[in-house]
Amino acid sequence: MSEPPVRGAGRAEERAEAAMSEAETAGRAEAGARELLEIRGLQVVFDGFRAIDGVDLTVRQGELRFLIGPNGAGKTTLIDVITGLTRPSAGSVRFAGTELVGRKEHRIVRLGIGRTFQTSVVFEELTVVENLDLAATFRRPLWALLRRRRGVSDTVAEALETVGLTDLAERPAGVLSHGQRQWLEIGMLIAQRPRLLLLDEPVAGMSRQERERTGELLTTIAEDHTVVVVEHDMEFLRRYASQVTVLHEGRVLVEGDVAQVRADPRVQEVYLGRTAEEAA
Amino acid sequence: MSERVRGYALFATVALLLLVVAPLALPAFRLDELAKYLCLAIAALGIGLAWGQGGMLTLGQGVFFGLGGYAMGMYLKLHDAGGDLPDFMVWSGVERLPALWQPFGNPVVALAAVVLVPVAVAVLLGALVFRRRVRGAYFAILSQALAAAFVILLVGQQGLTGGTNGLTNFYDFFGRDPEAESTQRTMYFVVAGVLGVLYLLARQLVGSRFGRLLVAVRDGEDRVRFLGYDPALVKTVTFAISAGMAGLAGALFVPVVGIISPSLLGVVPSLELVVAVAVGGRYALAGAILGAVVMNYAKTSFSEEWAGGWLYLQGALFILVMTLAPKGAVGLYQQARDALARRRGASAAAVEKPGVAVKEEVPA
Amino acid sequence: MESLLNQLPIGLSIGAVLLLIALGLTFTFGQMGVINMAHGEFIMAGAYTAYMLQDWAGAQAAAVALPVAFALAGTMGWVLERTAIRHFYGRPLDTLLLTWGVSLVLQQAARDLFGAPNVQVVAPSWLNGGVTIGGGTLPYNRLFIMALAIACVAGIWAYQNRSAQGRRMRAVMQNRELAACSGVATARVDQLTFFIGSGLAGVAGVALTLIGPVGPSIGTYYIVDAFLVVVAGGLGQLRGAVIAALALGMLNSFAEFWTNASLAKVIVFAAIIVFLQFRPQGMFVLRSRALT
Amino acid sequence: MRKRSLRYWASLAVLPAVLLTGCGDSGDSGAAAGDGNTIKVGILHSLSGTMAISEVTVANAEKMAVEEVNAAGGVLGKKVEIVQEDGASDWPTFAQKAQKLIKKDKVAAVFGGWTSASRKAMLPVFERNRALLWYPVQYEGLESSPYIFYTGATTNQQIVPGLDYLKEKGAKRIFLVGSDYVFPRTANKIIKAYAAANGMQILGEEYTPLGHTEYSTLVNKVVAAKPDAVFNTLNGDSNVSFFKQLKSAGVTADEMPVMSVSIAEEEVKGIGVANIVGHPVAWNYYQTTESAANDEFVRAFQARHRGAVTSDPMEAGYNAVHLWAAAVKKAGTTDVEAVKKAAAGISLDLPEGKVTVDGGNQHVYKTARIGVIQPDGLIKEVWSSDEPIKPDPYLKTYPWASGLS
Repeated sequence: MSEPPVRGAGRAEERAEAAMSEAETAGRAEAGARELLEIRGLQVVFDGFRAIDGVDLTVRQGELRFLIGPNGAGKTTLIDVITGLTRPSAGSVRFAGTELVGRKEHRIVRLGIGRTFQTSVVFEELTVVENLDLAATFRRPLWALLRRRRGVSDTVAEALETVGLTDLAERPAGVLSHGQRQWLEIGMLIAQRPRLLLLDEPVAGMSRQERERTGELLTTIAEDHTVVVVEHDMEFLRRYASQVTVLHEGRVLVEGDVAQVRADPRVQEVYLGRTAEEAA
Repeated sequence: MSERVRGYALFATVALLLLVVAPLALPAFRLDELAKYLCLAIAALGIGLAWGQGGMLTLGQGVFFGLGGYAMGMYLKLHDAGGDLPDFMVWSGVERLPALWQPFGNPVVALAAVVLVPVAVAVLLGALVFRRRVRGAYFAILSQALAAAFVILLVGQQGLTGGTNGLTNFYDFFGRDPEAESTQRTMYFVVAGVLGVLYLLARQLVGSRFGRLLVAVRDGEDRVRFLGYDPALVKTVTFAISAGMAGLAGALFVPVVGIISPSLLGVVPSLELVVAVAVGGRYALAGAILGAVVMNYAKTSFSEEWAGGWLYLQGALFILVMTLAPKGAVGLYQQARDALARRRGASAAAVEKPGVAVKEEVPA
Repeated sequence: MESLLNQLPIGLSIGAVLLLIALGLTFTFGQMGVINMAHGEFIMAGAYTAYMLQDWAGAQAAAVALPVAFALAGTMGWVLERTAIRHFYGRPLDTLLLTWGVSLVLQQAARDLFGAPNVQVVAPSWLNGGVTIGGGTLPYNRLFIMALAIACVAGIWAYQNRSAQGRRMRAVMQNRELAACSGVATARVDQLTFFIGSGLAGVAGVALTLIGPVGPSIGTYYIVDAFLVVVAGGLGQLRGAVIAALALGMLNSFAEFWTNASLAKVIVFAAIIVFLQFRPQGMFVLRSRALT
Repeated sequence: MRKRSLRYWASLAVLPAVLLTGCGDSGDSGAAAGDGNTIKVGILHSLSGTMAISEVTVANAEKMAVEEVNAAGGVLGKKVEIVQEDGASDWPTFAQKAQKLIKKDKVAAVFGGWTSASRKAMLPVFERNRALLWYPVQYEGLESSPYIFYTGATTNQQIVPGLDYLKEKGAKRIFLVGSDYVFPRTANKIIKAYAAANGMQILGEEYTPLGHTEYSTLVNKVVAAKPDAVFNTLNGDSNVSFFKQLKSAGVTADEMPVMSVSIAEEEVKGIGVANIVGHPVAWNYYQTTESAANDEFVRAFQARHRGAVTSDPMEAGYNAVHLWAAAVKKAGTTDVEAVKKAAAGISLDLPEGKVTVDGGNQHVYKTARIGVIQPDGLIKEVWSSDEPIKPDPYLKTYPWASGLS
């Protein structure tokens, strides 16, 4: 469980937001197509059930990667492992060279990984802008939070703009619709300025219009972020995905672009075929 | 803006009432009682912060109240003894001043300990408990058991703590007779002043980003982790602040009432404080203070009139408040005002925006 | 050394008492998340049931009272659930304060009904005496309490695993929403759970008349210990409650033997805190993908 | 939102202050003791909380005594008026209510307290205000406040005679069991000193928290030690669990008598007579004590409270009122210093026999009586000191106790 102190979380905390994002941009430019996330030999066992059984996965800087697979394939479990919510029984997860396994959730976030949840969780009693502001200020030391928030910071304003919730900024998040909540979550993710975004079924339960809006949002975000999306929705996948990894029974089945994956007979057998029929 | 001005005007009114009207209108012993309620209100303010804002239902606040009270009591005892052993140690057969007592001969150390000891204990407990994600009901039960264990420990170490008797019979409070009316009056002002200052500080805290973060931790501790914050740290800090307030309250209680004893710190007094906060309105800091003052006042006056009835009344009141008005008196007031506003709004044909009610829940 | 060995059965018997007082809580707390502070007063109701039945059943009251106390305390619990607690699901901490109010009222009611002083419940004569183990005596009344605890555990185990109602109860305990979706009438199950949980408190109350005081405040003596058993044992875990009660009983017995009763209580509390450092997961596994 | 909260705070906080003001007015204009046609006295016992069980009966006995005084014409030509307050089993409350009785009601004397803790909490209040407290319960001694009269037994009138009795019975090996607070700890210190001087052996000393109800381990320890007798200073409900456990462990009063100093007639019922029958207790008064005054006391009390028993603390409370009334009559005023002076040497025939106030330490001379619990729940006297013992709260007249205080 020992890990080299690369880009120590402790130092990252003390850095001001601006400096941080600057460093990131610099890093991004220089790195090009460098591997950002490397998963090797990952195994997760729940009470004897192998939820993930030897997964290797690499996500490169700047990529937009879709994770698909039938129920129980291990998609969300994989995200849970990356973000520290679930502890693997074997294997390693390295993020920009830093081992993530064994780190606490908030430490992983501080390294620059953000995620959303299937059922969106926003703070209903806080206003939209307060939700975003919380997401934007986590790198500050605790004592710096003792001051009142004055106005809206650039980061927050930008996030508001991106997810299109500017009009609702001062409303409590509790009054938002399901779709708006998901956008707020994505907005909070952006405000965090992470280097890797993990979205867990962002369009589940959304109306057609909302999906489209989310899709556009995703495209915008993917322009300057590395994004991993877990998704069920095939229509959504077809329209917005570039790289796709198919998981099945805890293993990686196929990897490739949308066309390759769709064409693969094994995929059709375990997943796409059935879904396509159902959709038809 | 006028809202704000009115708010400050009313704060000033209350301050005027407490600092000018009450001392003039109340006979000395009633003023002393009010000072006692205000001490408890300071502890309640801490509970309002930890529970109302932070969601930590602490049923062991008496422990911190006691630590502060005993720190103060120990100093006063040593001061009265003037180099000899405190009286209770003599009749408990203690021959040398225990090491634990030595530092408390110094007033500066004792006054610092009033806040620092409760804070240290809270930090230790918080680090053990919150870091392991023990929360909700489990935390409540543990804090209650802490209060029970603490009382047993205090009572059992008679030579060290005065046992069930506690520490009492103080003759000199920083050069004044603690029972003298002038001292009592001064103490009343001190207590009211401390309460006012702490209230303003707590409000500042709640209004700050930290306060928003605290509410976020209360409503979604696990989600907060994924925003990059450590909820255990946030909770521990808040718990420590509330413990410090309770310690200060306990220390002020000693000169006001003239005694600190285990019967003030156990399971029941701790619970009573929490209930007072619930009755006043847990989501508002003002509610906590209001609840503590009103409930303790009611307790005193009812037990003067009809001792057995107080238990019925108290019990019935909790049941009613928890069932019908979980947000307490302040919540009821808000509801009534909203209803009024809505009626006015409706007659003016204004469209009621959904979610205004939710907004009201945002604590102040 | 001999008296040290005697602490073993004593530990078991303390454990049995703890188990009896905590068993009902495990379910009301485990299934419904209700922190029932009035549990102690249901124990008191059971004890007074034995007292009241003395006029009629004489010295056999303690035995006769078991089913009556179960029914009476169960009904009180059921009424409490129906009238108040059902409005509180999802607000466990509020139930704590609510039921504390209820407990105050019940205590004062007992004081007005039966008087403030303790009353006397005569133990059945067949419980006098005991068996000699080593150099010490294990009294029959303690054996009776152990047997009663075993019977209660067995009864609950059979109920949970062998009856349809019991299986529904377990289903609700594990996943309330899913059970509701699968057609389990959760409100019904809740009522029944509360009835049984409170009824068990009544049974415990009768048993306690054999070894302790019978008065309006007896509930307060046991409630904190009962909750500690539940915390250490885990949510709704029959197995957990049994193990926790026995472990705490043993710890109590030996700690008191080596130190004294006051320190033993403090030691038990410290042990629970330490235990939670190692096994908070026993109680706090994040199984749901949705965060709370 | 936060701005509004100030307003709630303000508007709502006005309420109690106004109420308090209202209450205060009536208080200060009230008649002081000696004014008007009545003399006020305070009765301050716990009417609620854990101590109410014991204290309510004492308060009732004191009220009865006040009525008797009034029926006999009152004092100084005035009726005695009772102001009763609830100490609520909470020591700071006792202090605060004492303050209220003295300052607001201006009572001539207060009768009250049970636990040592409540007395210790009230003591500074009475000393600072130069007011009188009459404390009616046996206690641990080592105290002699100039503003308290102690009408219950001090240690040399209860514990020491209890030990004398055990010694007479040939008990050599004693085990000490007590609740963990000041009275048992002090009592046991005295017992240990006594034992050392009288060739007795202390086999063990165990304390349990107040309200403790699990006595299997402790009884195991006691039984294993095989003492000739146990000296029991447990308090309240703990006695019930202790005696039940003792009985089920097969211990009988014949082979191992348990001498108790906190169990009176009232408590026997709750413990269950069968569990405690035959065990000795040490007091100064029993319901069965033979005297004309006691026949009248028991009759009058049972006429008021059907089926009630009378006990030592009740009788001591009853005595306190009569002793105070006699002192006031003798002094011709309710002035505290005058009453204190007049009280010295007053001697009355009370239910327990002749009771004389010691002017020096303001305790009273009392006859020590050892009783044994009978199957009917009453206590039969089996031994007495024959004549009243001079109170000696610091045990100065006992050479073996020289190192104690």
